Amino acid sequence: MARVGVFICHCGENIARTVDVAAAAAAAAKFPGVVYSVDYKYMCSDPGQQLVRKAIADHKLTGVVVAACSPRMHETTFRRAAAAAGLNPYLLEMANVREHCAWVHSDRAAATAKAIDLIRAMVEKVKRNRALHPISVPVEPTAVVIGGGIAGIQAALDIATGGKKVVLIEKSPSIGGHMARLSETFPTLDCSQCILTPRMVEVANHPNITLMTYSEVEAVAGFVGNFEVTVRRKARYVDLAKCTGCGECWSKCPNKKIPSEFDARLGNRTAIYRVSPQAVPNQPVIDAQRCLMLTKGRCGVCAKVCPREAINFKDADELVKVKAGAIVLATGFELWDHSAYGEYGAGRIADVIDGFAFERLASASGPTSGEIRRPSDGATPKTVVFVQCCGSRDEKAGRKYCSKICCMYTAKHAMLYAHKVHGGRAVVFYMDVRAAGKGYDEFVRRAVEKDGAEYIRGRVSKIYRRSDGKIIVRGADTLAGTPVTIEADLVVLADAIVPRTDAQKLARMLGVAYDADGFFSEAHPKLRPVETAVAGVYLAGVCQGPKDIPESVAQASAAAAKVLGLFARPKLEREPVIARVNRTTCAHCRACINACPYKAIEDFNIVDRSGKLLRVVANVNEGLCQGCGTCVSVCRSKSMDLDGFTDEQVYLQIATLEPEESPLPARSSP
Amino acid sequence: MSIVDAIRADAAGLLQTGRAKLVLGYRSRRGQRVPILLTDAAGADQLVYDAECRQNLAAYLRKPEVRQHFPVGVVAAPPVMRSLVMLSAESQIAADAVTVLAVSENEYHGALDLAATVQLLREKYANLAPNEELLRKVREVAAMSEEERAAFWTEQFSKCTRCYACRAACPGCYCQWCVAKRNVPQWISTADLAHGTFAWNITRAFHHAGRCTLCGACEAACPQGLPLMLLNACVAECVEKEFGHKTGYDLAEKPLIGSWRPDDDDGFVR
Amino acid sequence: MEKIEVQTEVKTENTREAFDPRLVAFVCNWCTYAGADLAGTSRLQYAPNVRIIKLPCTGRIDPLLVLKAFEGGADAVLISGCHPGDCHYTSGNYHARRRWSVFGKLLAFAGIGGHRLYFSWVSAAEGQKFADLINSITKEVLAAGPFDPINPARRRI
Amino acid sequence: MKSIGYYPGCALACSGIELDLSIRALSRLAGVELREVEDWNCCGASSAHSTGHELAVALPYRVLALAEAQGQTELLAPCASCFSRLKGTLVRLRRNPEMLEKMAGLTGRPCRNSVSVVNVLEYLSRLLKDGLADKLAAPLKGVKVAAYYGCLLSRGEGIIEGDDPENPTGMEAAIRAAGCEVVPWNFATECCGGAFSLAKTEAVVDLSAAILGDAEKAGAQMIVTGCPMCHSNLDMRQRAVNAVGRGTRPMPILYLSELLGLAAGIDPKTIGLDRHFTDAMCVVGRSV
Repeated sequence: MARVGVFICHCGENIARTVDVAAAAAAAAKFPGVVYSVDYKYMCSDPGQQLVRKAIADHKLTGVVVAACSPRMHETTFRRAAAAAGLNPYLLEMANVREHCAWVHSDRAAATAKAIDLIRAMVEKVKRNRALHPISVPVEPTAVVIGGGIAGIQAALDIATGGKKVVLIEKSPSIGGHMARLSETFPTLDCSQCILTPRMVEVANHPNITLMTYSEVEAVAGFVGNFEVTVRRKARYVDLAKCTGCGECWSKCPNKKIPSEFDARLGNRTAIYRVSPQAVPNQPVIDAQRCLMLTKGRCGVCAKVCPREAINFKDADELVKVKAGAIVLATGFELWDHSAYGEYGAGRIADVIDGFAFERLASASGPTSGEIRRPSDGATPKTVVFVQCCGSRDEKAGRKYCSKICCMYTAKHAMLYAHKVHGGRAVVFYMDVRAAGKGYDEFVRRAVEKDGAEYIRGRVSKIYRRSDGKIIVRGADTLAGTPVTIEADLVVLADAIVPRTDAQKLARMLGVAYDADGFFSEAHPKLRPVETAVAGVYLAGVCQGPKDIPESVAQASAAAAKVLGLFARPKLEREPVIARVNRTTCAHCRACINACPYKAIEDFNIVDRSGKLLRVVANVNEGLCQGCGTCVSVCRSKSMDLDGFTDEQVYLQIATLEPEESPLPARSSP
Repeated sequence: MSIVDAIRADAAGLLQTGRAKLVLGYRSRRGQRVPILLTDAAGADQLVYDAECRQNLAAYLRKPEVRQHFPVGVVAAPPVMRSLVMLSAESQIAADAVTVLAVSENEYHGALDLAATVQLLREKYANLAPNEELLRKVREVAAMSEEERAAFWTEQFSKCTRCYACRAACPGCYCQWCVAKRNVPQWISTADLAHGTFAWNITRAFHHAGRCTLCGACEAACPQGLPLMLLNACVAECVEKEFGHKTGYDLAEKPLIGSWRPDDDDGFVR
Repeated sequence: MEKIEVQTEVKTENTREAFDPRLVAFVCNWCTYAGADLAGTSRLQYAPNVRIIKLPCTGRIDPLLVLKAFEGGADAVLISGCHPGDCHYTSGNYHARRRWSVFGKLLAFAGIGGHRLYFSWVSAAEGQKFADLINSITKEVLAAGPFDPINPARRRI
Repeated sequence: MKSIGYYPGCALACSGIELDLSIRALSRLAGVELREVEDWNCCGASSAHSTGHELAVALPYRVLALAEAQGQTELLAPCASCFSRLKGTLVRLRRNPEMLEKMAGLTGRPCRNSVSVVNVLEYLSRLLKDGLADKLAAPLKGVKVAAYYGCLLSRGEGIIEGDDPENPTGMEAAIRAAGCEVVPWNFATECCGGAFSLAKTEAVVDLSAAILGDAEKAGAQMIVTGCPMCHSNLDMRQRAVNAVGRGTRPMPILYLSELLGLAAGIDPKTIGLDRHFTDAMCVVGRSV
C-alpha cells in the first residue's frame, strides 16, 4: 500500500498569496494513499528539507509530492533530501503550483482548486513511481572541436594542455580563421598574425591534437560521453605526408588569376594554393573547380614539377568516424552581404568594400603589401568614408541586433588609415559609439582626437559612384541637423556579423538550438553561457553571438574547462528515463526502430537453449536511449514503455482531471 | 488456359517442387468463396478465383499453424499483394517465405516472389481505381456538421459488439497482444459503453494509417455492418494527400507513423 | 492583459449554470513546460482552466492519451512542444507533427472538431505565447460550449 | 485580361496626356477595354493630405466605391500620384475597418474595399506577358535607356509590392522587351522636385539637373519614366536647367508606355510623342 507524503510550500508569499495552502494541504490529506500532508513557509530551506526528511522516516513514506516551484528549480534539491532520508530519489515528484499556478492566476478560489488538481495528479503519478537508479555511462576522453578560428584554436589548446585528446576540424585548408586575415587588433594595435601564428603552430605540433583541415562534419550520432562524429575529409589532391610546402607547384601553376578568398578577392591565387603564407598546415591544396587537370584533363604542371611526387589527381573525399565524449562548437561567423542594400550600390561598386577587404589592404602581407589603395584603379584614397551598422540594427533589410565589434574595428580602420595615408580624411558615420571594454573608449577617443577621424552621427542614405570615379556618400548629420554629402574615394561598410550559413545544418545534426538569427543558443543566458541544452556540447566564440577576440578566447577557455570537468571522471551519470520493451508482447513491426532518433533500438534474437531462433523482438540499448518516448507512441501493441513517464502513470494523471461529479448519464441509443 | 486453370497449375507446381509447403487460396463451398489451405498438389483442382474472393488471405500468415508450413504460396489480388509487401516491410514475413500467385479480375500474372510482385504492382497497379461509392460516402460524412457527424458515429458505433472480427480479418492486425487487450492501464474500456467502442474503432483506424490497403476485409467481416471503410478511407486519403504515401509498393517502406520530413504540413500548428 | 470572461451563458439544454471549460495540456519538458515556467516567472496572467501534464517530448504523446482526456470530460486538449528544429531529442516533435496531422483529421471525421484539439509550438522563450495561447483556447472553448455530451468519445454510465 | 477599370485623373487630361494616349493605344492593340470610372473625382493628390486627414481618405474612397459599385474588380490608375493615393487608401482601409465604416457614412456610399488598384508598370508588364511582347514589331535596338522610377513608383510599404524600394527593377523587363538596353545609373529613385514645379521652380531645376546629368554621364540616350510629375519636371525644365548652366544635350523623356508604343510600331503622333517640350520625335526609328 502506498504511503504518500504531500509537502506544500508557501514560498514566502509567492504561492500562499494566491493559493490557500492550508486548504490544499487539508484536501491532499484526504487523497487515497496520502498519509501525511503539510504546508510550510519555505520548503526548500534547511528546516523545510528537514521536515521532508523527518516525515519520510516517521511515516515510512513510499512516495513524496512536493507542491512548490517548478521542478526545473528545485527537483534536484528535494530528490537529494529524499535520498538522504533513505528514499529512492525517483519516488519524489513535484507539483508546480508556483510558476504554473500561483504566479499566473489571481482568483484565489480558482488557483486553489487548480493547485489541488495539480497535487492530486502528482499523488496518483507518484504512487506508480518505481525506484530508479541513474545510468552510468563511460566517457570517451576525446573532444571534437569544430572550427579552427581563434576560438577553436584556444579551446583545442586548453583541452590538449589539460592532458586530453582533441580532434580539431576545420572546413578550409588552413586553421587561423578570420583572425589570420586581420592586420592589427584593437585596442592595442598589435599585429594579428604575430600573436596568432605561434598558436597555430602550437596546434599543429601538439601531441594531443589531431588536426583535420579541409574537413567538414557530415553527421553526429550518440550523446554526451559517447558521440560519434562522421567527418568528410575533402580531397586535397596533395599528399600531406610527402609534401614539404616548397612552393614549386603554385609558382608554376598556369591558372593564376583566381580571386583569393583570403584576400577578400582583392588579390589572386593559383589553382593549387596555400590559403596564406602562414597557413597551418603549410601544404597546398588543389581547387578542384579551377584546376585544369581536374576539370579538363589537361595540364598537370604541378605534378611534373613536384620533387616529392606529392600530387595525386585521383584523390577522393574520405569519411572518417571520430569517437568523442564532448563537442565544442566554434564555427564562427561571416559578414552579412551588403548587396541587399540597393541604396549602397547593391554590392556593384568596386570601391565600396567591407571590413575584411580593408583589413587586407592594411595588412603588410596583403595584396597591396599594406598600402591603402582602392580596388578600382589602385589609387591612394584621399577621403575614406566608414559606415557603421551596415545591416546591423536594421530589422527591415538587415539584422536587428548590434554586431558589437564594428565600432571598435572602424575606429581602428580610421586610425590605420590616418597612419598610412598622411593628410587623408577619414569620415565615420555612426548611430552610437559602443565602446564598452577595457581601453576601448580611450581607443575611440584617440582615433578622434589624435588621428583626426571625423565622426558624424547619422545614417548614410545613399552611396553611388559619380562618373568621375568619386564615390558620393549622402547621409544625415543628426547632431547638426543637416544633410551631408561627402565625395569619397573609398567607402568601407561595417557589415553585420552573421552566423555561418551552414551552421544551422550542424545545429540540427546535434540537436543544438539556435535563435532567430541563427546564432547557437546557450543553455542559460546568464548562468550557463558556454553550454548548450545538449549535454556535452559547448560553445566558443562568435557562433553563439557577436564577440571580439578576447571574449571569444575567454569563452573558448571556459568551454575547455567544461570539457576537462566532464572528462575528469571516467563515467558519468544520466537520468534513468529510458524506454523498456515488453518482449512477450512485442510484435517486431520495427516501427520503434525506425522512429528512434538515437538509433537506440535494435533487433534482439530470442533463442532457446540450443541456440535456435525463436523470435525476434525490439531491444533498447540503455546507453543510447535518451528517454524521449517517441517509441512508446509508435508502438501499437503498447509493448514499449518509458521509465518515469509510464503509460500507467500518465493514464492516472489524466484520470484525476475528470470532474468529481458523477459522469453524465447514459443516453439510450438513438 | 483460363485464370483458374493457371492458378491450379501453379499451385500444384509450387507444392510439387517444394517451393511452397502450403498454398493459401479460395474454394467454393455452397456457392460461397472460402479460404482453403492446400498442402497436397492433388487438391489443387479445388482452387477457384473470381471477384467474389474478397477475404484477405495475408491475414493467415500470422497464424502459427500457417507459419510452420513456410514457405507458402498465396493467391493474391492487388490489395492482398500490397498487404504482403507491407508485411514484409514490417518484418513479419521473410522475403523468401511467400510466393505470390498474383491475380486480378481478368488477368493472372504467375507465381512471383515479393520483389517481382512489387514490380508488377508498380507497373500495372500503381493507381488502383478508387472506390467511387466509398469516396462519395466519405464526402457525405465530411460534409455533415460536427454535431451530425457525432450523432452519425454514435449510432454506428452503438452497433459494435466488440467481437473483433475486423481485427481477425485484417493482415495488419498481427500483434500478439492487441492494445484493446491491455488492462494496465486499460486505455480502451471493454465495458458495454460507447466511449470504449469509440476508442477501439478510432484506434484501429489510426493504427492502420499508412498501412491499410483498403482491401475491405474488415468491413466485410463485421457482422454488425459498421462502415469501417469510411474511417479507413478517410485516413488513407489523408496520408496520400499529405505525405504522398501509398502502402505496399516498396519492400523497404518506412512506417508512415514513425518517420517524418522537415516539410511535413505545419499549417494546423498554432 | 486580456481578461478572460469565465462567467458566460452556455447553450446546453440541461444546464444554465456557468461553464468552466476543462483544458488538458500535454506538453514537452524542454520547450513548452519551460515556456509555461517563463509565463510564471514573468507573472503573465492566463485563464486557470488548464491542467498541464508533462512528458519528456511531444514524441511521447500517444493518441490514446487524448482519447482518454476526452473520455474523462476534457472540453479541449492541447498538445504543445518545441518548434521544428528545436526538439531536445532532435526529431520527436517532427514525429508528433505527422501523427497529429493524421489523427486530427481522423478525429474531426469522427465528430471531434478543430476547437477541441489544439497543437502548438511554444519554445522555452515564449512565455507570452503560452499565456496568449491558453487565453485564446479558453475563449474559443467558451464560445463552442462544453464538449458535446452526446459525443461517443465521452464516457457516461 | 479582357477589360480593366480606368481612372485617368487630372494629369492625363492635360500635362500628362501622352501617358493617356499611349496607354489607350497599347490597350487597343492588346485588346483590353479600358472602362473609365463614371463620375470620377479628384484623387486629392498633392494637397488633400496636407489639408485634412479625412478628406485625403474620402476622395480616393469615393473613387474606389464608385468603381466597386460599377462592377469593377481592378482599377488602373496610370498617374503615379493617383495610384499612390488610391492604393494607399485601399491599404489603409484594409488595416482599419472602422475607417471604412466612417467613410461609408461620410460619402454616403458603402464599399467593401474589394477593388484592387494597378499602377502603370504592373499594367504594362501584364500586357507584355499576355501577348503584347510578341507584337513589338519595331524594337528600338540598342538604344540606351535610364529607367527612372522617382518616388511614387518605388516606395510605400504595402503600396509597391514585390520590388526593392532602394533598388527597383520593375521597369527593366519592359524596356528590354522594347529592344533597348538598360544603363546602370545612380538616380533611379532620386527626387525630381515633384509638385514644386511651379511653387519652387529653382528646387525642381536643381534636382532635375542632377538627374539629367547623371543619366547623360551614364550614357543614356533617353530617360523612361512612368510618372506624369517626373515627366513634366524632366521634360519641361530642361530649358531652365540650361539657363543655370547645368545643361546637358537635349534628353528625350519618354513614358514607358510611349516607348512600348513606338516598339509596337504605333504612329508616334497617336501616342503623343510630338507633344513633348524637349524633342522626343528624334527617337523615332532610332536604332544602333
